[in-house]
Amino acid sequence: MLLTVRISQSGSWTILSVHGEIDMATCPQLRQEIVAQISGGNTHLVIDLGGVEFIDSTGLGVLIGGLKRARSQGGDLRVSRVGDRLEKMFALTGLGDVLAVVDLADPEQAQGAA
Amino acid sequence: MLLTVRISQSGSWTILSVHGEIDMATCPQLRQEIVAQISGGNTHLVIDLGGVEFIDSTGLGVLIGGLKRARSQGGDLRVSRVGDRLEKMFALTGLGDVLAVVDLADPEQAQGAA
Amino acid sequence: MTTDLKPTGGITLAIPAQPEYLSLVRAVVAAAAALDPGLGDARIEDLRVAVSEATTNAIEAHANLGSEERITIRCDLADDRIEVEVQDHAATGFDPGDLESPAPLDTPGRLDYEGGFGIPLMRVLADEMKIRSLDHGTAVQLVVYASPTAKD
Amino acid sequence: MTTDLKPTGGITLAIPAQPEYLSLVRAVVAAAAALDPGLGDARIEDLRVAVSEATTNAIEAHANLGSEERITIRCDLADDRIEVEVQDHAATGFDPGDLESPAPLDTPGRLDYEGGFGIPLMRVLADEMKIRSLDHGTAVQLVVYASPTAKD
Ligand SMILES: Nc1ncnc2c1ncn2[C@@H]1O[C@H](COP(=O)(O)OP(=O)(O)O)[C@@H](O)[C@H]1O
Ligand SMILES: Nc1ncnc2c1ncn2[C@@H]1O[C@H](COP(=O)(O)OP(=O)(O)O)[C@@H](O)[C@H]1O
Repeated sequence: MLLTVRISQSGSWTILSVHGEIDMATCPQLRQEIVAQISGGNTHLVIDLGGVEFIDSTGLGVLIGGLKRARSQGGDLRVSRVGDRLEKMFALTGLGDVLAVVDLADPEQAQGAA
Repeated sequence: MLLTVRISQSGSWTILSVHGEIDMATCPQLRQEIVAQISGGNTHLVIDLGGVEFIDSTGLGVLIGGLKRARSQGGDLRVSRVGDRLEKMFALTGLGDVLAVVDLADPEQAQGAA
Repeated sequence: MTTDLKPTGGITLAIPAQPEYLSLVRAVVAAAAALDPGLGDARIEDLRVAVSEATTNAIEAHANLGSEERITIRCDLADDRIEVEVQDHAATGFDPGDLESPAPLDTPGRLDYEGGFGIPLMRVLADEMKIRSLDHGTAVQLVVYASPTAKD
Repeated sequence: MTTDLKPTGGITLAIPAQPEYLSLVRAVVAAAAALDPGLGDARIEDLRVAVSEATTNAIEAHANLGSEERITIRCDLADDRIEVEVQDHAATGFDPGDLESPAPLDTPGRLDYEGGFGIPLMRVLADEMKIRSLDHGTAVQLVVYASPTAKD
């Protein structure tokens, strides 16, 4: 039940493609990866959620934390390939209002809020 | 968690295509369907197990019962599209020695024991 | 200590208070809910998330107290609903009454704080949600109805 | 009545003695086994079948006696193995000693009888299998080791 996080690059954006369920058991792993990228100077992040069928409030907290950290370094954190369930979670928590959903091929171009 | 059983015909053979898990909860349904077919004169049956990922001893018992009933009426009961797990169960119980595995397109031609 | 399994018609699951078991709890809830043909996939998902939130809070409370006891999750299936109760054994002094009016999730500046989503989410995802203080901890009851209700 | 959940490190599941719950038991075993990274898919399947067999027998025994009590399934995860115990509350007077030498499955004429596969299957699918008579019923213990053993 581990999360896998694959790192790739799209222009100046670093893409973290996540596979698995993001909950209290797995979120430390995602948080560490986000922190490591930002600390390493990759402040423009896209979290690719195409492989994530489950996220709970702990996971949402990691996205919020990453967003704040990225912005504090002059960067941003965006999400991509958000499924119906995750969209519902974003909508219910208001996270969708602050987190831009982008196309993996062009993270610069926000498609609107999640 | 219901079983679905679809009935079709291949020459003189009646094919029962089963979907689901065959255990104590679902096997009465399969047993009834087999009995109904044989009672209705369809004594040559193929149980298509392509949609079955789980069978336990209760399910195996239903196949044995069906086999005996079909043979007692001058017919036969064969199986088709047996996956690895089911093959293991047939092998461990010896059921594979008495139950012929056939191609759905040509149930007459036994491919050898399960 | 009320970890006894009462001989009711329901399912009871007891797990160590560790995050690794959350996925198992969700699997059990999904499997239990699947026994109720009136519950659609979307509602099962709602319940799965709500139970996961309640169990996460219970695990946190156990960790804060260093409690080695287990957390129990009880699922009761009725014709028209599924009821899940998560009971922990962490007497933290948590008073659910203090949470009666949580800040709405869309309050400006709300997202400055990374936590605090759990209980509000349970409230919107479940048709009914009750938190009770027990002598030995907290019980969170979550109910989802099979037929469509006011809560879509 | 020993349906108490002892505060051990394991998972305990209690279910009504009804066939509808078998799929849930299998889901729990699979989810518990998945927590043990050393257990491959094939061994998890072996365990799932073995536990399903033991639970089926327990449900049958309860039905024969009209017992309304629940069946408990305990899963203990250790580094090198997973151990599952199915306990029923049907004191049928069943003596597992009588089964010490079951007819091998390939005995001629064996298939004339549709039943009796459960215990032999548990024996071959699990690495260890023990049946104990309790005051109130029967306990079946099934162990599967994480690393490949003599039993492939
Ligand atoms: N089972 C519990 N036992 C003790 N305290 C709890 C429990 N559930 C919730 N709480 C308290 O309520 C607070 C709010 O919970 P929640 O809305 O889930 O957000 P979060 O867990 O992120 O803080 C928690 O921080 C905790 O102090
Ligand atoms: N938990 C149990 N309680 C009482 N009797 C049992 C139990 N498990 C097995 N038995 C007895 O052992 C017999 C053999 O079991 P098994 O090999 O599983 O085959 P089957 O259940 O098909 O008869 C059963 O018929 C039953 O009489």
